[in-house]
Amino acid sequence: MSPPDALRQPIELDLFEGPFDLLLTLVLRDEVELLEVPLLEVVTAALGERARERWDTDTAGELIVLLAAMAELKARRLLGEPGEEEPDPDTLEARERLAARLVAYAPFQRAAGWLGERGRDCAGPRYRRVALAGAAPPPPPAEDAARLREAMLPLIAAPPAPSLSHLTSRRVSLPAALARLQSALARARSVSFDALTAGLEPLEEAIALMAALELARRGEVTLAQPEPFGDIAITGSGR
Amino acid sequence: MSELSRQIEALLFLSPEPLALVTLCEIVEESPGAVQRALTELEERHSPEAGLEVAEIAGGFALRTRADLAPVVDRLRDRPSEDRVSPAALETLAVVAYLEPISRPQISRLRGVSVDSTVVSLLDRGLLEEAGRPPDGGAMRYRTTRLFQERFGLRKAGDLPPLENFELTGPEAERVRRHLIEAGHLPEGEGPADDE
Amino acid sequence: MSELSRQIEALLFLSPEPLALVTLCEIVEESPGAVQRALTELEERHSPEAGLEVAEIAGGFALRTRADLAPVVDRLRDRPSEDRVSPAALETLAVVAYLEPISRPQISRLRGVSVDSTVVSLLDRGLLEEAGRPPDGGAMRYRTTRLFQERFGLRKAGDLPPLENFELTGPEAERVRRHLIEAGHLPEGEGPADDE
Repeated sequence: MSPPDALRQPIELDLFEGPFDLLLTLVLRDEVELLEVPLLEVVTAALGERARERWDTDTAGELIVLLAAMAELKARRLLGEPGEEEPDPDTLEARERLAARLVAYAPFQRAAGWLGERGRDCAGPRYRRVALAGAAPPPPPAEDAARLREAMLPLIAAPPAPSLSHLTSRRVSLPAALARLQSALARARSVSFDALTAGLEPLEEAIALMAALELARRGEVTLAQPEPFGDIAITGSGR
Repeated sequence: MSELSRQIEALLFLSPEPLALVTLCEIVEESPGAVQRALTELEERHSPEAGLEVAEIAGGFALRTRADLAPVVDRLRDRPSEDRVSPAALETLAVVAYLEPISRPQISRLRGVSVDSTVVSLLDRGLLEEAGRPPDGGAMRYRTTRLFQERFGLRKAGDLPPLENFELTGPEAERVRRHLIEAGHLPEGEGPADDE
Repeated sequence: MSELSRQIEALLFLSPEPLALVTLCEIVEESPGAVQRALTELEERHSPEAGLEVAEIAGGFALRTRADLAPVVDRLRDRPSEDRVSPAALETLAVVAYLEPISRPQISRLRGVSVDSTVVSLLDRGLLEEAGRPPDGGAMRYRTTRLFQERFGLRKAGDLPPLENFELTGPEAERVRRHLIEAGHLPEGEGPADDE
């Protein structure tokens, strides 16, 4: 019963090596508009249980800004709203940064492809790794004990500003957002988006919006937003 | 077969790693020109109809078995099946090969994903090695190894196509920018999506 | 050169020890007669004018350098080994030298990287040795060897340049700091900048 809409574009997320790989491939692929990317799956792949490697926090942050903006546009399209004249400068700046990082990443994506081909071509030959037999070679050159001190000093020095790159700032679960919305709809025929997301972080709010859009796409709810930036009424389609 | 070629054949056979031209010259006490000619003679002797070949690889010359014999010679010892390099590993190797020495946080930032487990596995497999910390302290940096050069058929460190060859073209870069910047607001004069 | 001879040439080249006829037959999946004929062909290819020869030795067949080339190939052995101490090895050696006996997890914590492969290679090279487990159980600890002292010109264990400027903070760091002071590597009274 799923409508054959562009959101169903088959994109094998498991085939991508990370957000940049995915975004770059989509952006350069002529037939796919970024707006038609299945955002739900992108975010799930990024932060969900199946993610092979955690995304770098900066990247995840920049990407969420982009995804939230795209979700907003999708919402407008679904609701038949006209486009907003100018996004706010912070959002624009974050997207400029993301674009710059994609451009910086691109050569390595392609170099990896080259390396992969090269690796296949060079997989055949085998080297004889038999150690030289016979008398032990002369001793290696003497080392200076001062080098030990030099090697030790940085280890007992205060570390540079701690990197938070190993932390995922917040685990956001789309399936959980979907479940929460569905259970709210089980109790009431219509739910206010503002009420649903009261007190949530912007990121969680964006995820909640994506959940609403996903249900709309499945035909489980209809969305109505009487005025731009106003509350969205999420109404179950009563199936 | 010249005496010099015989000597070099014996040396390449015994050495567990590729021998640099200058090393060969020192050992056989001959000029680079003479050694080069002997190497050429040796290459002809080990022609495709033979089981071995002379390769210029990883900063030197090596004798190795020919690629088409891999299925047979691998029966000699069980080769680890994970000899395959995953796409994530390839991308990390590409970043390190071009930018070495480089730290894990730097690779992460460039690739957009955490690379901790990938780097550990590449260290284990001998394709990456530690390259010390920057003089002012900070994170350990990494570089590719001789084994990496052998595995990917590179003649020496940095024997890679110029990175510029892989950069986005002007129009492609513009396309990336346009897509990302414009996502989220409609261009002038465009209405809501045509309904499906 | 027959395909079988090529295969056997490659196998003898790679094998670190002589290969028995029956082993060869199993690997190439041919009869002893066919393998024998291929070996004869290989013997002719590696004639006295070449650098290598096929030898029947120690219950099998091997490829080896010809006896008359010994003076040259011995020069390969006599070359000082390029057994350089890598930055990773140096850092690990420094940590062990100043804090011995110390376990792998403790070295890892201080260096911020996994040290398993580095420690194994330093054990192989005789620069580190096992120093037993702590009385209350726990991970194996390591110390530096006499070879290490010779290599670094130390008169005895612990004869190390003193450190200064201990800046690390935290419970683990405090333990390390006390240890360094007790061993005389760190002047008394050196402490974290923020004294309590």
